[in-house]
Amino acid sequence: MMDPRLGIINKRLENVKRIIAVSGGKGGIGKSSIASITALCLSKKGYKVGLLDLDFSGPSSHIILGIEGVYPEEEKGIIPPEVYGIRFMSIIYFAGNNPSPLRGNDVSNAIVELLAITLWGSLDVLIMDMPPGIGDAILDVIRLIKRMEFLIVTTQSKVATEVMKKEVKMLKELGIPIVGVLENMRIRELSSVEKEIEHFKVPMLGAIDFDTIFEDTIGDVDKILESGFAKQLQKIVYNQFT
Amino acid sequence: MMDPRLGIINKRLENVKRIIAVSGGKGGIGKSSIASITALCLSKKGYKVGLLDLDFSGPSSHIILGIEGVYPEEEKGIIPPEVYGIRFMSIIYFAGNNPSPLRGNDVSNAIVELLAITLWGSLDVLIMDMPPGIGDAILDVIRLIKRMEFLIVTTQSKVATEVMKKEVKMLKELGIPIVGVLENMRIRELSSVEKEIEHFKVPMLGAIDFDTIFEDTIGDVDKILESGFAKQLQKIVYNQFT
Amino acid sequence: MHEWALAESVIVTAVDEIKNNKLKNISRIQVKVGELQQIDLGIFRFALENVLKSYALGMDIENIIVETDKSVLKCKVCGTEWSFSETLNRLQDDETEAIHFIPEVAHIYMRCPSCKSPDFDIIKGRGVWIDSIEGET
Amino acid sequence: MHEWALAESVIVTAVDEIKNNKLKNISRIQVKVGELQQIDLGIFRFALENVLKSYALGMDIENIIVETDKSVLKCKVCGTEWSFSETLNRLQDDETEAIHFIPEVAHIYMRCPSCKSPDFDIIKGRGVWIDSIEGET
Ligand SMILES: Nc1ncnc2c1ncn2[C@@H]1O[C@H](COP(=O)(O)OP(=O)(O)O)[C@@H](O)[C@H]1O
Ligand SMILES: Nc1ncnc2c1ncn2[C@@H]1O[C@H](COP(=O)(O)OP(=O)(O)O)[C@@H](O)[C@H]1O
Ligand SMILES: [Mg+2]
Ligand SMILES: [Mg+2]
Ligand SMILES: [Mg+2]
Ligand SMILES: [Mg+2]
Ligand code: NI
Ligand code: NI
Ligand SMILES: [Zn+2]
Ligand SMILES: [Zn+2]
Repeated sequence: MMDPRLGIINKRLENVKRIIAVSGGKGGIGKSSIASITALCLSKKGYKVGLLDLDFSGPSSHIILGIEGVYPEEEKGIIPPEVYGIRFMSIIYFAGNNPSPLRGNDVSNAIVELLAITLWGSLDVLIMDMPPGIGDAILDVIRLIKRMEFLIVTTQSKVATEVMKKEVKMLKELGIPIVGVLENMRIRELSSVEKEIEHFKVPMLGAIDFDTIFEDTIGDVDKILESGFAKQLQKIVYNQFT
Repeated sequence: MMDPRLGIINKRLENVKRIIAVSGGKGGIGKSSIASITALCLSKKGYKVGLLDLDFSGPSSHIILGIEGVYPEEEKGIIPPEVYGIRFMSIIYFAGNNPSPLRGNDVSNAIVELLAITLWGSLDVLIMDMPPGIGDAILDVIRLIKRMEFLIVTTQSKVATEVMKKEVKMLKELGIPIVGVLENMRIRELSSVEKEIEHFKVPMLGAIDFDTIFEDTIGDVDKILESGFAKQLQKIVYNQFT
Repeated sequence: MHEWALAESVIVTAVDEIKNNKLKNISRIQVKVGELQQIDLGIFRFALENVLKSYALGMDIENIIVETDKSVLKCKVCGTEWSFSETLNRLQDDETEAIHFIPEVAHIYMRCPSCKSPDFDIIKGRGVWIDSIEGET
Repeated sequence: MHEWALAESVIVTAVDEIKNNKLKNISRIQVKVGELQQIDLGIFRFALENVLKSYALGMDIENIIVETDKSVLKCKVCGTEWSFSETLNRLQDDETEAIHFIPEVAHIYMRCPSCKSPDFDIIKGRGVWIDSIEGET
């Protein structure tokens, strides 16, 4: 028995210059906010961007960007619709707003299927919004996608930092490239994040402050781009992409 | 082929009066904080309490309660060590501080094993700190444990609320008892959570404010109990248990 | 028409087999198509034929055997086994369409016929699999 | 000694079988003990015997067949297969002890011998399983 889908995945991504998973181990640290708004900033700047939401239990990128009423086209595969210049792929096209009680093995199979049938075309960068944890999703993108890079998000919180360090440790052991660590929701200037990751020799990309009005901008791209969150993120992102 | 562990699980829990999973779909909403500090409050009040951390990717209960250097006893099963009067069981005894790259199927097997070999003795309540998502962990406790109840945590955030509603929808469909919904990290008085869950006919348990100093109390039980977080939670918990 | 993408994956796997095992050619491929994914066999065969040409595999389409595989779904709660076709009539068109793209969303739209649980294993008949590839060295 | 808990689960499953299938008795149980969990067979047998008595199952311990099952681990990245015993000597005592309690933590302490990945399937030989239970009606 062979799974024919495994062999085609890297072919589907051959015209994608960079593939970056936004991850961090912990939930609720801003992975989806950072993934989707990074895609938005890069698209605004003229880059060809794809965004793939791989959090099947709690897909969020479409909520943050206010994406509704679009659907992929079926051709010799499926072609993600373009929204704000972003080619956007998510389980929501198939799951709607329903609960998705998928076990790990199903998550794995669904990820493989999405990667095998989605025609991204040529992209400067494909951003993946990862679920929390170091389970099926992260293990699958690592094993299936050559040239996978990780952007690691964390907060100052002790709980988040501990989980983040475990993920970084695993990625380093496996030799997977880490773009860097981004601290989110900074409340205090004095942060221990930089010190905590020092010995991993992973770049610190910067910090985004806790933005009390960010939540109110969710779902409205114009408002988002005006937020402190987006302005700080944009700077960090442009630093990486120029 | 039969898995003998499945048949013994409810026997292991037969002297546990209530079994409550603290869940919510989304990560980072305060599930672990609420689960561990609920256990702490109940223990202080004289209840016999167990705490089971089922988040194998990002175990956090021990970090919040500052539990270190304890280990279960091996007898005719494994007996969780008692800390602050709480019988505490976690993957950390076996995984240490290492990254746990477990796929869903492994998570499921490890949960079954823990439930089959842990001797809780008699308890008034067993609190389970759940991982994010509606995957293997939640599906397994639902299928394996009779008398399972859920306490659902959410924040005001649109992203968290959407994910929470999916979980509530699933639990309602399956007829699983929901103790109620607890709003955490409230920043604004005006909250939409109550309205969002109205049609589910699930009790609203109350709200805990965003507590800017809570993070600094983590790991120190005395400080935790002095925090605004713990004081608000304690009130809500005692309401449920008296 | 996304059958094309799956057909292509079969042919690309065959091409990889030749490379990895230093084969002269591929003489026979046995493909199983699971009932759950509701592949249109006409389109699938048509796609296989065309992709075969474009990859210049020098293999006759007649030597690609495509067989459908009945599905077996098994409830993890009560153990009941059933098949997709038995419960198909309870599904809306857009639901079967979604399952056609990502068979795992069956867990969203289908329930165990005995206990109504969404927690079941897809034991068999999920999607496109290669049963065997034979080649000459 | 937590072997006791696993032995008890075997006997409780047999008791449930009698109830669920309205059996007169259980004549034979075949138990497989996976290499990965490093069950102490002496303690396990001793526990089976004692639990058997306390549940008054009226069954002879001789009719419980316990066989060990070699493990097969298979890397999801490169496909290499290996067994626990082959790589055992690379593990610390506390690591094998942890695997004894929760075999899945093998993913923390073990790596694929070829590509060093922690992403492998435990195909066989994990822990305690019942291969078959026979009873009289
Ligand atoms: N810098 C920030 N300031 C304030 N709130 C934030 C910030 N970043 C994210 N959030 C909020 O935190 C919550 C979790 O963010 P999300 O991107 O969904 O995290 P994850 O994907 O890691 O679970 C959301 O309600 C989001 O609005
Ligand atoms: N009411 C609150 N006020 C401020 N911070 C909170 C509050 N509740 C939780 N936190 C913080 O939020 C983060 C996530 O909490 P945690 O309990 O780990 O969530 P989860 O288990 O849902 O992932 C932690 O850093 C914790 O300190
Ligand atoms: Mg997210
Ligand atoms: Mg937690
Ligand atoms: Mg399944
Ligand atoms: Mg595994
Ligand atoms: Ni199609
Ligand atoms: Ni033992
Ligand atoms: Zn069922
Ligand atoms: Zn390998």
